[in-house]
Amino acid sequence: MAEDIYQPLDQDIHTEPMILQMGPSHPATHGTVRFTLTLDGEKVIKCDTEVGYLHRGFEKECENSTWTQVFPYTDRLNYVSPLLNNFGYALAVERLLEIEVPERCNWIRTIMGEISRLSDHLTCVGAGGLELGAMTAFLYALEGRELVWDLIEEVTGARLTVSYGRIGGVKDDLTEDFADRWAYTRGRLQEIHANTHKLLTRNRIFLDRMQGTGVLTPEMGISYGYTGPVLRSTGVDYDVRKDHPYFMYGEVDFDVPVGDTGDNYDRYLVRMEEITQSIRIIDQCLERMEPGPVNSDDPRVVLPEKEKVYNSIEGMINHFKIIFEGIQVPPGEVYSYTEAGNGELGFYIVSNGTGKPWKIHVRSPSLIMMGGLHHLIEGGLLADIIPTFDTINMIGGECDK
Amino acid sequence: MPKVTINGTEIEVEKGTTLLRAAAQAGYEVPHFCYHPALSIPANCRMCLVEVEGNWKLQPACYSEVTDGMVVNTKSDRVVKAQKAVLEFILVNHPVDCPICDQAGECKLQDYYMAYDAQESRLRTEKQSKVKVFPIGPEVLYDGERCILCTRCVRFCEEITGTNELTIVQRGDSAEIRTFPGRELDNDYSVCTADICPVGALTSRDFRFKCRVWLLSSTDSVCTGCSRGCNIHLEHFRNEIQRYRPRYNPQVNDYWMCDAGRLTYKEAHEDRLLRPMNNGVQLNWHAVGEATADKLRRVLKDDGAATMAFVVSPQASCEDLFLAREFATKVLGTTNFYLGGKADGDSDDFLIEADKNPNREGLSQVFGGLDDLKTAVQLLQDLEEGTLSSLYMMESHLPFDSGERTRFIDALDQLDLFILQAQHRSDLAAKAHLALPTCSHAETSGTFVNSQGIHQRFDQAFAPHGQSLPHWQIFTRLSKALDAPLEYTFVHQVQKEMFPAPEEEDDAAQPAE
Amino acid sequence: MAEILLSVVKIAVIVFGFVMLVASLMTLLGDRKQSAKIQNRIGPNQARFFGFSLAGIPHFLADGIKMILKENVTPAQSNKFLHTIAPGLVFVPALVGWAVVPFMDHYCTGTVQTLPQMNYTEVCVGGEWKNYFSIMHFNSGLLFAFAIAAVSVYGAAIAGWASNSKFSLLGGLRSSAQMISYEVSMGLSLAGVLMIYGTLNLNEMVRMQGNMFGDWLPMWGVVVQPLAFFLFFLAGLAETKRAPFDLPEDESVIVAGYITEYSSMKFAMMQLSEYAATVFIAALIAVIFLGGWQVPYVYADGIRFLDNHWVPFGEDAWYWISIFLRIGAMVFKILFLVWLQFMMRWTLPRFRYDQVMTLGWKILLPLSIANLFVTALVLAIL
Amino acid sequence: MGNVTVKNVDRIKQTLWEKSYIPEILRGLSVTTSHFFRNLNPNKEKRTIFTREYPEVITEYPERYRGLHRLMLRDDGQVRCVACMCCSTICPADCIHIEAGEHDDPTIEKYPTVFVIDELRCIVCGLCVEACPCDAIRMDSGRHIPPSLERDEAFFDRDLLMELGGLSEAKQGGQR
Repeated sequence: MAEDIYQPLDQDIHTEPMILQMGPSHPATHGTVRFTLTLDGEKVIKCDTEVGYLHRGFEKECENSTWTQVFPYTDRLNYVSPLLNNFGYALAVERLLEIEVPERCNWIRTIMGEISRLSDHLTCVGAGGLELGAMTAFLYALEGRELVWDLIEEVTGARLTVSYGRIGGVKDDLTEDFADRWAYTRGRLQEIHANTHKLLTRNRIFLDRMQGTGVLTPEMGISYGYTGPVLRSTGVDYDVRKDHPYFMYGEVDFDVPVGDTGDNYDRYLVRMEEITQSIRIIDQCLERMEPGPVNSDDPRVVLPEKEKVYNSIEGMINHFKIIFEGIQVPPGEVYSYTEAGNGELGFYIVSNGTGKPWKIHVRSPSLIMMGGLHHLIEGGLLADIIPTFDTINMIGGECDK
Repeated sequence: MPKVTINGTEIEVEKGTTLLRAAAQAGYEVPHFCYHPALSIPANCRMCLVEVEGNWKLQPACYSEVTDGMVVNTKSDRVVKAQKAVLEFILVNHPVDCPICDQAGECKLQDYYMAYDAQESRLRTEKQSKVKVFPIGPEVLYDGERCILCTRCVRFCEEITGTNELTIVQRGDSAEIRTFPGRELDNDYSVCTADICPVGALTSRDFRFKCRVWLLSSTDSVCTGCSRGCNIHLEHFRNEIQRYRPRYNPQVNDYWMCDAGRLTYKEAHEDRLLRPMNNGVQLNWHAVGEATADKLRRVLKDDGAATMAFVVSPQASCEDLFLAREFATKVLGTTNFYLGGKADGDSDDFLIEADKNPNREGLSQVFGGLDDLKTAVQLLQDLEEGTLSSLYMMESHLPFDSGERTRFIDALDQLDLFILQAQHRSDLAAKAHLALPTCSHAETSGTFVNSQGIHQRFDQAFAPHGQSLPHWQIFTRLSKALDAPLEYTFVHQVQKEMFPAPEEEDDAAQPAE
Repeated sequence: MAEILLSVVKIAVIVFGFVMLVASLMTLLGDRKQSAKIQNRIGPNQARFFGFSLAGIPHFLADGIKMILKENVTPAQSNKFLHTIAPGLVFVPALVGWAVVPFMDHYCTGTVQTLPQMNYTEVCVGGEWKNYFSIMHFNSGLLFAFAIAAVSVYGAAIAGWASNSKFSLLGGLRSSAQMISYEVSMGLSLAGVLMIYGTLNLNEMVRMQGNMFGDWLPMWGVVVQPLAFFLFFLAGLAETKRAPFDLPEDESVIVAGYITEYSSMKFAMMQLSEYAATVFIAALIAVIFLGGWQVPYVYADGIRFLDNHWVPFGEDAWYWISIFLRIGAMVFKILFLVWLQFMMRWTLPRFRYDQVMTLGWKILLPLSIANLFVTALVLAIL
Repeated sequence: MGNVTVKNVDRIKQTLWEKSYIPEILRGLSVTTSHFFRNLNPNKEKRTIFTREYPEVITEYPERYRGLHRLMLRDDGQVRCVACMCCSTICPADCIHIEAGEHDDPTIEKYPTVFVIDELRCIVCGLCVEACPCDAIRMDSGRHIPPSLERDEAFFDRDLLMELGGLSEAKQGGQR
């Protein structure tokens, strides 16, 4: 490829492509990925993407921990929306255990999941501004994310490393004043959303940078296994929440935004619209959810209430068995998938019937998207890498497992 | 042979088999507390009740023998209901003690509750208060509240040791296990009662609060306390042995082992020699090879091999001894072997042997009988007469009384060279010109031959402590330094050499329980 | 001798008392404090003088000390000589340009008279004009400013090349391409202004802007040449590499452009000269388009609006008051333009390299040529 | 039942006026300048500063906040922990080290002679609190793990953790 381009050039002056190592220690690749670029001036003629700079050994770690101990590890998969990973993993194990969780738990999971999606999309959209130099839009979006994280902290006890999901339920019920807090946060989020629109959406500089760059075709998206907002921006209306409803997504109204050109701008718009839809889903959930238990009543998987543990030998034995043996998951395998911030988050789990997973494989959207990223970058300009890389929204923790 | 149908599976079993054993053969577990394969059957816990067609009452599976054409159901609704009722009943007075109970993790009550009950108690009564932390014997503690009165311990003392210390006092929910007045649970096998106790009522004083059992890793090994070589589970955590637990082997020790044997694990950790020492200076193994080779060459050149004594120990494994022989004869060129090892001790007619060395039989096999080996007394005599110029010793045990040992240590001063391979720091190690650390049987693998002539392999549980090495590796290292290498890298190469046609080794059978 | 002394004093006051002060304060107030306010943050406030945070101003002293104390890293296999002189090549032009910027009209040793009948021209009666308020006064002042500004491209290009880093090289290339491209439209956009004012002398230009259309509308550059004002403003932003034209240091793509490999005081000099250039462009815009030191209706001999004329505080006092008003107006205009540039920096995303080139050559250049033609046409007709 | 629709995002068409950059630049500037001047308001209440000035202004953590561990006490001030090792077993980071000892009081029996948490290793997942069957360890101290210069300073031992702790009101069947 490079040779073809340089044939005519070589005839007058000697030129050769420049190899540029972008990353891992580069401000835009934040230490987690490396692009080896072949440049013709500013034009990228070849891009070699290399992941593997945030290796945590997630899948191996899981084999040495009990089913419950996996939750902290899943927090660190997509660390911008850890709750979605928590719930995705919990759902997978529940499918293997063949247990149902109470309705309120599903409502909570839907709400908290969408709140996480908000934080994911706000980060991505805001960072889109940052990568183009519009720092202010980024900080407004981060302000929104902080508000969202305040809510998450209120409910889960941590902002980032939440460990909130549990097999057969969630760690705790929502706080009592959650609806009020959400009403406040919702107002602020909408303000921020509107400001972001004002700052970016119709601005010609932004449009010029985003439109027609990093174009993904639906065929390529599907063949590379792209999912989530990135695939939807090409016009493919695949959303796990719509096509294979789980939790309470079958019960609420929402729109699935799709684009048509699959460029950076469409991805930006899809994410902006999904922010609106997430707010809509949370509103509906809060309206419709009813009080009730948040954990399954199956003693095999759920720790008994503390009161019972302290005061009855039955509760104590139950507690102890779950703690030191782990939840006993029957032998078998399951592939369970949910819609995470960046696309389909799948957990393929094999159990050999003990308290520890035999194998947990994660189909993390980010890693799969990195597979086709060079097609989006090659042929573009050096400066287009950054917005493309941003709207793909690679999260390092997910990228290497 | 009667045929019996258990849960729809038809199986043919020997006459006289109990339902519980038959079910186990068919692959069905029947929960039980009081039944123990080595003890008599009282059928008092009622946990093993199963439904036998034609009987309106549920039958205790541990006690009922099969008859031809019997149809048994171990999982019917009635059985499940009975199991739940029994567990609920047992748990009524059980204290909420799991956090402080050493049994938690290997507790039958915990296992069965989760497997067969897993529901809340319907009974709301005050729990019965009983004696706690009662020193029922020097090695065993008793907790009355946790006891479910299965009487395994009582039967053990009646049937296995025949010492009859224990009995049940009081009635109903006040019943407790007690010793007879003026006695305590003080026999040589008392800790076995803690092993067989299905709950945490009897616990070992030595293991008390040391480590939670679910954290332990277990390795199959052999007790080194005496030449009986009881099979054990060597249980360890973070590179330390935490306890020995008997491993079922009907040919050697059945389900049991003695209290003294259980405590021998301490030897593997106490006062270990961890680095090679050259006249009190620490060395690394690289330097050891050179220093030892230099010294040995000089002594062999000055005095010749004939004045070198080589002490072999029945404490070492067959592989170690084999390489010791090879090293002494082929590398050093001496056949001046003396026999070390611990002095004899107490014995009984059950498991405890007088010979406190685990591998005397193996040593005899390696050296083709013990006749060619000179005794330790002879060694002392030769030393004092000055006919020996150098001494190479495996392990620091010698069957001496204290007077002889003092004389021996004094006599060591006149030696040109004294090399000691030992696990422990001792007065001997302090005297040695070269003290080389060796590892315990938990840190290497090998073979012991017990007094019955049974070859028993033990496995490595964890990495050697400090810089210690197995004897045989020290010999191969030194042989290389002396330019007459013994080419062994792995222990299985030694075993292959030793047992050319691999004998059918007595791989310990798994315990039935 | 006295003249030399006077020049030294003027240089000291303007360069150190104004340019360096504003430029370095901008690193703090403009870049950090202003952005903080825009972005709902607080900004630097921890360095303090006797417990007072003083809007964060002590931070720039702290920064200076930090910069001096930091290790000066020169990349291996870089061209040490060029790497070292590059900051100087950037720094010096940014300051030299100030030689021609007038902060006030010349001082009149006699009395100043404004002639409303002659388009409000001021004349010095019974004395002569003395140049006390700009360092230099010569007739091709604007050309000098342009010439000097064009030199700073060498600094950037050399810094980019000498750093032995590909990111720096890209930054240097972008920077030189951009500066050269925009200089064309910058110059052409001014041609119309020059035609109207008919002088290259900046002080004269400012004086001309005191003229009035119909007694009430000051003849500021922005009034007579509105398009040129926008073109020059944009080109000026591009010339000084401010957002949205800050691609030479596009931090998300090429790290920090040609200053990637600079550290310690060399880095500080690079940064400082960029800010000084920003202030310089602001001064040029103020002088050419926003009436420089002119305050509407305020003249050296009193306030004139339509036909009214009054002199507060007496004639002598008013002359001095008007001097301070005019210097204040000049400073205010510069600061306002600087503020506006920063506002844009924190609002807009940045262009892409090819878009900058397109904008420069395909939009700004034709527009400035069209502006030139239209101006010429109008002037010819008038 | 939910009503899920697929909708196309509006990809705007710019007008010629918008293509001249000016209106959108002005719109953007209006957003930023309004923030700028709002935050210059002398009345600090009316500013919309979002930053928390951390060391001077300490934000209250929410009730469920997981922070520094603490060890709860019995009514008589003794440590509630009985060294059951549940927390160290469940800990994914393996940061809790406990050594058990015999307590003088036979109704308590067991207590931790050594209880050290390596707060640097701790990943603050809160599983230890859930695993505790005695209400002995909690993470609701409302403080985060303090910074330390030396590794050793981050090893919180039993007495330090007990100082942070308080009386626990939980009743336990295990102790009558």
